[in-house]
Amino acid sequence: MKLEYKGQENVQASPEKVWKFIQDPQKVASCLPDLKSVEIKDDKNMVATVGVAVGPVRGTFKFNIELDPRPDENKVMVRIRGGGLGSAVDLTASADIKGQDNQTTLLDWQGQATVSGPAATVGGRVLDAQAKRLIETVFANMGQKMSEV
Amino acid sequence: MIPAAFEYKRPMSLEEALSHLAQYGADARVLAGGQSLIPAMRYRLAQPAVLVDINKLPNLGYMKEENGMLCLGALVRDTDVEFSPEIRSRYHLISDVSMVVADPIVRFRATVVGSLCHNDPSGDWAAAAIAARAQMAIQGPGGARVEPIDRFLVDSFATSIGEGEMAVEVRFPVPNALTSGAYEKIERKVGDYATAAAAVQVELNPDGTIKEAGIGITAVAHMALRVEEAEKILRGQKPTLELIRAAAEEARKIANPNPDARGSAEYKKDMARVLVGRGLIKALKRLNVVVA
Amino acid sequence: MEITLKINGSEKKLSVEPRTLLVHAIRDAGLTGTHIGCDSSSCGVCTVVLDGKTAVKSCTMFAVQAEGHEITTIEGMAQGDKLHPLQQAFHDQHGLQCGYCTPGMIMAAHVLLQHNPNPTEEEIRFGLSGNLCRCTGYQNIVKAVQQAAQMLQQPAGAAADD
Amino acid sequence: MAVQTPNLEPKGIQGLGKAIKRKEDARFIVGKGNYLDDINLPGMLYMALVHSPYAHAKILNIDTSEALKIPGVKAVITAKDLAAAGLSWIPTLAGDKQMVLADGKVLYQHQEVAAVYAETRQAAADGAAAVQVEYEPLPVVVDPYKATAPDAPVLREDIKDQMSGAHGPRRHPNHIWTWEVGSKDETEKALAQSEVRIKQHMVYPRSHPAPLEPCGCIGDMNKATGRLTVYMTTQAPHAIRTVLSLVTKIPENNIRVISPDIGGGFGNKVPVYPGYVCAIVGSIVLGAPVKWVETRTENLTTTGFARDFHMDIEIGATKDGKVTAMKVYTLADHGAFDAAADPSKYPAGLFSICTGSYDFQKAYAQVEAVYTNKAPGGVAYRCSFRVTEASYLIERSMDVLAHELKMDPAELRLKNFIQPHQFPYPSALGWTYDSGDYEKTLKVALERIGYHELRKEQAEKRARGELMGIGISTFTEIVGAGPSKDFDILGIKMFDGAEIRVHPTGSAIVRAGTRHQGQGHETTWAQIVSEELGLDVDKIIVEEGDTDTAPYGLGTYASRSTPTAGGAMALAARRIREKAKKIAAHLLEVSENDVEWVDKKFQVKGVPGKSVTMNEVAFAAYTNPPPGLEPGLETTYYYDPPNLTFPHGAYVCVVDIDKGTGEVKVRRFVAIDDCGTIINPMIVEGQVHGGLTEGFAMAFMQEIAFDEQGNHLASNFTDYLLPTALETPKWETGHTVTPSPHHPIGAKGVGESPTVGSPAAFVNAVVDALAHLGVRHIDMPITREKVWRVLRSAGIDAF
Repeated sequence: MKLEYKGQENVQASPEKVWKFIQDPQKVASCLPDLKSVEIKDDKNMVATVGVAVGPVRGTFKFNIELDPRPDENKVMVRIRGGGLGSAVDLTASADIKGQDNQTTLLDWQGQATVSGPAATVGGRVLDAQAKRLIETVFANMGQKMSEV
Repeated sequence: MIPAAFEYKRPMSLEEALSHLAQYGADARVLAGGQSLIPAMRYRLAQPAVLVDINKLPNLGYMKEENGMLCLGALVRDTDVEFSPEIRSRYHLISDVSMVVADPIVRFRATVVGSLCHNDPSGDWAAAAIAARAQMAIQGPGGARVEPIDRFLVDSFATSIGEGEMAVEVRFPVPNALTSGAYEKIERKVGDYATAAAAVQVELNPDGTIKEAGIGITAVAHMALRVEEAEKILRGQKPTLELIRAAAEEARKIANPNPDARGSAEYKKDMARVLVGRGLIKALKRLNVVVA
Repeated sequence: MEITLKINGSEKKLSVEPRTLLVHAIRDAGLTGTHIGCDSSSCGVCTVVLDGKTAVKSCTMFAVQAEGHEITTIEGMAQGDKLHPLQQAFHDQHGLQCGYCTPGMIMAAHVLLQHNPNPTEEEIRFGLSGNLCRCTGYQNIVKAVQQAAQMLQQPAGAAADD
Repeated sequence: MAVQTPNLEPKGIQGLGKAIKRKEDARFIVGKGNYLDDINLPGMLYMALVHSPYAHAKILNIDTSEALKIPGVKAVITAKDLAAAGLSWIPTLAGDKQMVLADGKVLYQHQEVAAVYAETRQAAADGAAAVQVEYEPLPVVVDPYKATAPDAPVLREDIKDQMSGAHGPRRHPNHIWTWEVGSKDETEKALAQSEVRIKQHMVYPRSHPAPLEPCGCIGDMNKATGRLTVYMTTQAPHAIRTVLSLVTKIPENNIRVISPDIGGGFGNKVPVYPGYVCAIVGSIVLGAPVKWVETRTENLTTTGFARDFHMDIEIGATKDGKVTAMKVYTLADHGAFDAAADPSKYPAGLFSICTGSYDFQKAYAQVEAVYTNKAPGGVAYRCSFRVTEASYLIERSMDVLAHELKMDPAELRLKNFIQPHQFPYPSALGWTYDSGDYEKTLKVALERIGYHELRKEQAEKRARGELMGIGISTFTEIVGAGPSKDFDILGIKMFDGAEIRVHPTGSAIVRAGTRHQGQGHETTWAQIVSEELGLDVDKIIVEEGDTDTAPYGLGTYASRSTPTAGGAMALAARRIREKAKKIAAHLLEVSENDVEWVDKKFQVKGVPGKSVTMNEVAFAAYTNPPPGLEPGLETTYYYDPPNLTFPHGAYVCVVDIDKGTGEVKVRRFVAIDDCGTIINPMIVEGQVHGGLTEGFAMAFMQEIAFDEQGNHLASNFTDYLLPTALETPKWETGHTVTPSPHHPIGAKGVGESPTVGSPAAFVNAVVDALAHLGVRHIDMPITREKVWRVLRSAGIDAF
């Protein structure tokens, strides 16, 4: 099944800080909820193991995450591929980074996820709302942590 | 299919159960009827580390009226409700619900409280509890507390039960002679999750106007919803087809379903409307008020 | 884990994992009349009777939960070589074809008749709607349950000549 | 311990037409059936499979190390290991080949990627969950119409350059074959000249037989003897043995296939599935028996689907309703491998029966098959090789034509039926119909349901704004494949065998190459023999399913058992009777010419008191055979039918529609079947009930759907909807009898008629209820929402 999301996050930090944050995979990984472990491959790639709790669905997912910051376009692309519970998730997200002023930055994000396997076919009835919540949490965490820097 | 391995706890008292829940926290799941949990475990979509089986806890299978409330313990099975002549004769709404949850065999195991705690977006009991203005009794390390259903149901698969807590009872207000209700559900076949469903409860004044109405809809949003605007429209009014139409329309307005094999969002929204309308007509008919 | 339960009247001690489904425990104990047909608690071919009056899908209960309980399976229905009225009626009314759903169907009907000894056709269809059958189209199953209900209501010995 | 032998009533000699109760019930009603999963062998291992979450992806890596660490896991195999044994691909029944375990890429969701063997079923499942597979997703083809687009992703890279396949030229890497029958030019000419023409597109959606017992296999290689015993849920044990021998190179005499009790097949248990092969390979490699029983998900997602025909039809007629010509184009979605179970010369099965019960002078049909990222199959699901699709197409189209002509659909049918005097009737698409009386059957059905009153009621209701509809289907089936001149599977001719051994004391054991799955062969074969030989039906035991003992035969599917094995049984019995007659003459001390078979006894012609029973003859066959005659009383007969048989029926359905929800309620359904001679009316009625229920399911519920990513959306029984007792209508059945002129006992087969004939009746009824709103067609499954859309767009609404 194909899922589409979008949202906005107002970050209490300057665009420079935000960019710095985004270019640090370790920091980005720390925004994933229930992160069990992360292995940084290089400055763009990492492998993260994440606990996912979607209602009765609870399990561990392993994701290959590729960060593709494009400062020229004021944009960051994220590609996530991985799976768990015999299921596969392919997600591409992008966030436009718009400096509002020196103190605030707007993350205008959107994402498309494709889910295959039992999580979609058995859990599909409840997946959409939950996945949305999950993604919102990631960006909310980002907003939070960027502000703290 | 074979579930992943887990640790099994079979407490013999509520205290023991609560201590397990306190100890294992989010790793533990309460096993009551298990009719949603066990299939999810068989698909390995749920892999809890610890199951706390409360089926041997004493005194949780009661159904009693107390202080104007019908109290159902955490081990009351759907069939206890379904087969009870008292409930059939007086609690029209919950009697209706008890006959259409899952399928007849599943109902022998499934519990009312368990279903409310699971808070599946298509849960039947949640809609009924909303319409009937039920309350949940919860036990935890901090003692007992009672929550109105609207506060208890938080989000899909989420309730206000905290870590280490356990719901022990659901309470439905005892209906008076001028109160009736109905549950209208469409499903593709027995055992399917609802395509849409509506729970309706109406209390009349002696003059025939509507004193109070409770309307819950399920399977048409991220969780069961109260149709507050419909309740407002009905309150204090003489029941007419026009009025019912207006109230039912509110259900369509707030329904926000996901499209799936059961139907498009548009269809499900319309069904929320039709089923609320039908529920109201049926509940009123049970009070000998024919609106047509 | 070691568990003790009664199956068809005789006490059994079984060694199971917590995750062992009741249906597997029953079948591994040699009682293969109880079948498995799905993973989603949908088909009902694994239906057994728990403590006399409750039907359960034994694929949706862990064996450890049956500790101290009494289970009745299809193998416990006949008394010696005398068939239970439901078994006789399923045969008489051609209420089975491939036979795979039959044990679960009979156990479900057995519990149904205890709660409603004289069901209408509609009530039988309603009461058996947790059990799937792919062969019969249910019509002869309904007739079989009606026949069994009649047989069970007849005083013993008055069967032949009325 | 008490012996649980149910005290079922003794029956005596019971031949054709007797509704005797079933012999096989005795074990099933006490829980003593012996299904595959009930078999446990010493030291047996369990197998679990790893499946792909993707519908189309490259496999980058398979890591089995974690799985092998799990206690109890004995081995994990992948395509590489199978390749070493030459078993990574196997031939399909349709002249294609298929992967056993994914070889380099996966082509549909849930495809088998690895097999795990373990000491317990728990360890096997844990092992399968621990196998890590790395994929690179590829673009997915779900829509068969997009499969042969120039830029469509190539699915079968193994054959992408092959310009020709088992059934002729290929025009695209995802194209499998094109098959045509009839005269295109003449048909088009006739259509052009027709006064009235209708065109309709309709889809027979992908469906799955879903028997309640899933498929399974126990491979048991005895390394000491070199004998492989395979217990398998198969409807065709002999064919499977031959295929296994060809694939594994194990001599056929060293393979024994045992098909135990089968919990429903409906076509699902005909093909060879990867799981079977892996269980057998596991046993050969590990030297222990290996059991594999499907999960329901595996059953629904990987084993043989049915239907998935996307059809366009054009019919020409005169203004007064006489049909002239028919042209059909069909796109068949075969999934990732062409594994359809059809006779070799008929890649689209017997679809060319699509002219149905009507006298079409000109017809042409073309079927094109394509690959998509879906599970393979194309099995005959409770139908004789694509007859369901054909029957639905013509019966639905006749209603479209009736609507166009503003004619009553019953009247249109009566006007176009092939008439009794036209039999044997050569159809425009090449069949020779054996017998039928279509008008009579329809009239019985219309009378029974009160057609004219119902039409009146409908008119009154319509005037009041209420919606009811009446649907008719007068189908003709084609079953009993088949005559060896045309019919084979992998070269094996589609005859069937029967063996009868009459014992000295007058009991008998009867064996057939068929394998029942609930059809009641243990009773009906005994009835045929009882009829032919005058033996007590209780003293005839019927055995099927063990290749070591049963005579060769192609198995039970496509309603072929009675037309083929039933014929073999009758002719075997007659052969025995011929010999018995010689013995009887010897006992009666007269010449053979003076003996006749009267009232199931041998009697001296014209001397009623002077006779011997078959029991007496049987005893003499072993104790006192006539001098010079071979002792004993046994025979085997292989019956090669001279033609197929053509059962038919008339079904009428009445529906009411809920204007609020779009729900369709089937109020009545009358089914009048004509399957020729009836062996056991109780069993025939039971078959009809079951088949109607599956037809109902297809019309309203069952569908294997996919999303754009190729996710299988009906992978379990909460999403693949099988009707319960509550949804299922109450059926009203009846019959007419037009015996087959060429079958030894005149029987035609019935198990599938109701599944074939009923879907059109349901859909016709719903469309009839909505016809005045401008509706001409609704595709199955008819969901509430589809009806609701019609209602709301017509401004109809109600609580």
